[in-house]
Amino acid sequence: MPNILVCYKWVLDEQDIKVRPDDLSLDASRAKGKISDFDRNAIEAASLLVEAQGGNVDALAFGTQALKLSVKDVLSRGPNRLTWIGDASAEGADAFVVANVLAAAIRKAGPYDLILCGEGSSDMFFQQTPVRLAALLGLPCVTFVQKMTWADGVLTATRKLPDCTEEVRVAGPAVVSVLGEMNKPRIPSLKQVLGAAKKPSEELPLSSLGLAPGDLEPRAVRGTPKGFLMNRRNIVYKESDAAANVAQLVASLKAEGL
Amino acid sequence: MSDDSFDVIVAGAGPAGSACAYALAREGKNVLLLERGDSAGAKNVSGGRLYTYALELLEPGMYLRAPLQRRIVREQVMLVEGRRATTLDVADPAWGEGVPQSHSVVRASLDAWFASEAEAAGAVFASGMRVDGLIEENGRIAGIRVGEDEMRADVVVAADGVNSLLAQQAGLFPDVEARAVGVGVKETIELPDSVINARFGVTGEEGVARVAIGCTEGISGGGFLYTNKGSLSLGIVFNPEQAAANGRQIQEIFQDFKEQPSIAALIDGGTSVEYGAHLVPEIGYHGIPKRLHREGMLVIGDAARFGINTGLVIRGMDLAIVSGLAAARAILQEGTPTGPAYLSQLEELALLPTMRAYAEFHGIFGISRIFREYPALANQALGFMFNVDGKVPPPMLKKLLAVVKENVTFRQLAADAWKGYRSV
Amino acid sequence: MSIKRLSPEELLGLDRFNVDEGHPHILVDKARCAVCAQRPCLTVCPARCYRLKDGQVAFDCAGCLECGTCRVVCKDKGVTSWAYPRASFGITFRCS
Amino acid sequence: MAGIFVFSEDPALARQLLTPGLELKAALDQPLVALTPSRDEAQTLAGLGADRVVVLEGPGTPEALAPAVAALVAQAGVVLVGGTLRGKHLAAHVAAALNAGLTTDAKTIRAEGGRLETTRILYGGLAVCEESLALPAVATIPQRTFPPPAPTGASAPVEAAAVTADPRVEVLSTTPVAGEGVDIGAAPRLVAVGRGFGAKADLDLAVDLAGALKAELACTRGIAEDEHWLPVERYIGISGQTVKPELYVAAGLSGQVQHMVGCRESKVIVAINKDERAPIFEAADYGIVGDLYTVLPLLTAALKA
Repeated sequence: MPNILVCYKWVLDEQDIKVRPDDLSLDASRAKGKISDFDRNAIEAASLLVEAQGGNVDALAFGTQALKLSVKDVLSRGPNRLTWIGDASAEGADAFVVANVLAAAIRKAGPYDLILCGEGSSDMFFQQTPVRLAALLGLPCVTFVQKMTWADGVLTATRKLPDCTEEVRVAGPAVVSVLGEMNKPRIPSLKQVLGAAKKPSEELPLSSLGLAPGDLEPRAVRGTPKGFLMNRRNIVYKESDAAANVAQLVASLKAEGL
Repeated sequence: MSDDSFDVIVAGAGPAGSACAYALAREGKNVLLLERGDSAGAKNVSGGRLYTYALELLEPGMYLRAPLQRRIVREQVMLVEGRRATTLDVADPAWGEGVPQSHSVVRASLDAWFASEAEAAGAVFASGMRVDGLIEENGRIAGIRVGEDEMRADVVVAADGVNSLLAQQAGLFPDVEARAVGVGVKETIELPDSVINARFGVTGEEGVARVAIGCTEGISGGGFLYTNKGSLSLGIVFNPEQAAANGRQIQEIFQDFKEQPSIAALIDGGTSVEYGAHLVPEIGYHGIPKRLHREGMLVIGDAARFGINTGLVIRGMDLAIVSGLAAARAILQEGTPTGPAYLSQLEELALLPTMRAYAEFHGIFGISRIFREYPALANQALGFMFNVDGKVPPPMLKKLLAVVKENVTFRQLAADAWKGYRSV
Repeated sequence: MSIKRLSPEELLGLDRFNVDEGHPHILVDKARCAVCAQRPCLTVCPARCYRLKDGQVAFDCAGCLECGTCRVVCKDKGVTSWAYPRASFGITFRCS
Repeated sequence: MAGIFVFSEDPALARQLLTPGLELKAALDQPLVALTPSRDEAQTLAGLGADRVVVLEGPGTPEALAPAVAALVAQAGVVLVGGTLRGKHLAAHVAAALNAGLTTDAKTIRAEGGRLETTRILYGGLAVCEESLALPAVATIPQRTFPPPAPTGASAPVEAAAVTADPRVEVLSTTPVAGEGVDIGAAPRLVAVGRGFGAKADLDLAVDLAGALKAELACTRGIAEDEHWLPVERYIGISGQTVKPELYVAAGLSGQVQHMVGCRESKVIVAINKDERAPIFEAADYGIVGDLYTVLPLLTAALKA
């Protein structure tokens, strides 16, 4: 029965972020947090696996203190235990830093047979962390996985590549990144939410991980994000007469030389 | 506590539900507070004013922790006739002193805070949970169903809002009647605090509450405007039946209101950030269902149709909190039947007596001319008195009588005066 | 810059919805709506979820503000079933 | 040895990478080295400005290629990798090996003050930001971000390096993606379909319109990956294709930013959607509010007329 770790990120819901039209700065003042979309697929994959064949799922996250808000949500999705590292430095972290932190925490809390991550986070979408994590831990890594099974300590997974899909077999421990198409994350039920309240969660101070200052220094320094400027004509035909709309559109396209 | 039972389950984490859960949890009861929104307040819209006494009743000083917007120190009544408006402005700094009488509020933050207070007091709070049904056993309500899950409790408190599907399911009362509710629409409009302060004549965290009459095309109802921190809440409440008969879409009438010059000047340059709608209990005491409890179940807040509208004062959230407290106190009275104890708490906490005191007020809104003719009359009469055009003015009394006659007959006036007198 | 009059679409565009595709929480019986004389829903639904299309009442629950007005005004009971959306779906108010 | 290294297993993308590679070569005064798994492609790259081409001989799995590339670029200044799924795995491994920063899906890239300055998108395409990386630095670059460079007429030396399989990851089977080998990215016109289509058979409406427009069919992630109505090679979006056609007709798709990020550099965008509130109208030059089942046949007929 596998001992699984699933890593997740607590992100701002991008649907709540508004672009201020005057200077294209981002207004996230009303943005709520959420477990990053593909990480939810990873959590679901881990939970389905142990619900079907036994085993254990732990969860691990690195973020700011806002992570506290994620505790109930993540534990109601299946994991039995949560370890989280809440530090302000997570704000400017790049994948190099994130992987260093997660790897150090895994060395402390592990070992695990399987470490699952989403393919990328819905905010930064680095798409690097699982591979970097595997490199740091010296483990094999299977990325962009659509399907997986686990038997006798061996993972069989279908991964996506640009021109094909491959079925691969890896003996654990291994790191896996999952695609959004893998499953449909659950909406936690009342009993799952109530059960979550009884599960242990532990905050691990960043300082307890024994990382050198250089390990926490982002290699890719991010500037201030700006909203993407949409600059389109926005001519909309919305008469009740569909044929008239079509005629106007065709005329417009002709005028465009199309 | 077994895994699937609680002392009390509260369905709905609005002010009523959270107050109830808070009051029970702090006395050591095992309480489950359920909310169908992803967070408390996510499904709620209200004009936006909370009378502070209710929080004080729940716990003195509690309001200091609450994410309240502005303390209301100016009350305004606006009579609208087309482009014209006559506004009465009553300012009393005393309303803002000591424990302020009332504050404007934004439900997304207020309700989320309130639920977190209940949680901190020991209640188990679960959001994203729609209560789908009740468990009934041996003639009593024994618990609730959420999806596949069943959860039992000694008492289920229905705090599920004005549509209260739970109370109906429990057979306590039938569908809410159209005549008993108003449909409110509202826009939240962002403006810098400096602009709000300058336009409304307030400083710091002082605020203004305004009601408007005459902006509803004669439909029973009225407008409201509240100042928040960094935003305004602007809306109109309509009687749905009359609105349907009127035939113009209510959002259109509402958008007209935004363009009314006296309103447009206040919201100018603002950014609309949200649009919401909600039903409100409108007919006060006479709208309260006959049965607010049955064995294993109490109904509180909007679900019990607790609301007061005098035309000037609109109350709902305070009554919700008080009713939540009343329910909690009743449940905490060991050995007494909970339902009757709840009703006597509603008396003791002055909720029902207050509602009775205003019981006939709704009659005023039966005077249909309040919503068109009288605001017009006020504007025309005052307009005449302010009019200077260099000509010899007509005799004042004669002209004023003509203005009155233009809008109402003397018979109507007398009848309305009598009706109004009887209502208050 | 003065404030804009907003169409129902623009008003709803301000809001955040998570539409439960394929699971409408309100069910409308078109046959009953066809014989309804008043059709109050067309006027009083604050979200204009009810619209006249080719002379028939067409209902789309996307954009529903979950107020319940249609439920209380629907005289001929064309609204045959009214519930709140399933958990995590529907409107989410952030500043009301 | 220092150097600017470029790698992509996708021939077109590999050529495109040489354009920023040449700019970096000039800015940093380091040789430009192209790495490729294809001996045939090596000759082409050798004629496009690379100073040296290394053919990676052996298995093409990401876990086999990644350490081989990492070994070759151990002294690199900059490594540019084509942003395919294979490339992204490889780039992350290389970055880890170099202890380097990695910009994912760089839209612009330049060297300045001894650092690599890039821009990329955030929040699913809602925002853009700059990333500044110390050297050595790695970046993945999406398809069609840069044009390929012109042939130089010269031919750089071609060497070979051995790739060995990662024994820990055993490939049991390979299934080619069921596709028609169509290159959506090259099509000058596209008709894209989304969830507004209720059934697979209804896509015929879009096929007809595409016929009338001489366009190729494209789709959203949901249509390709959830419904499997169209092959994934036709799917546009943040984890799918990025296209810049002269005309992009979006029918029955709402215009979520995660999709639009793949097509928003199209010259003209046309939207057809029954929901006037759909964000696609904000991202479109022309739009029709209406039921696609009514509008598409009319539009097809009007275009044929």
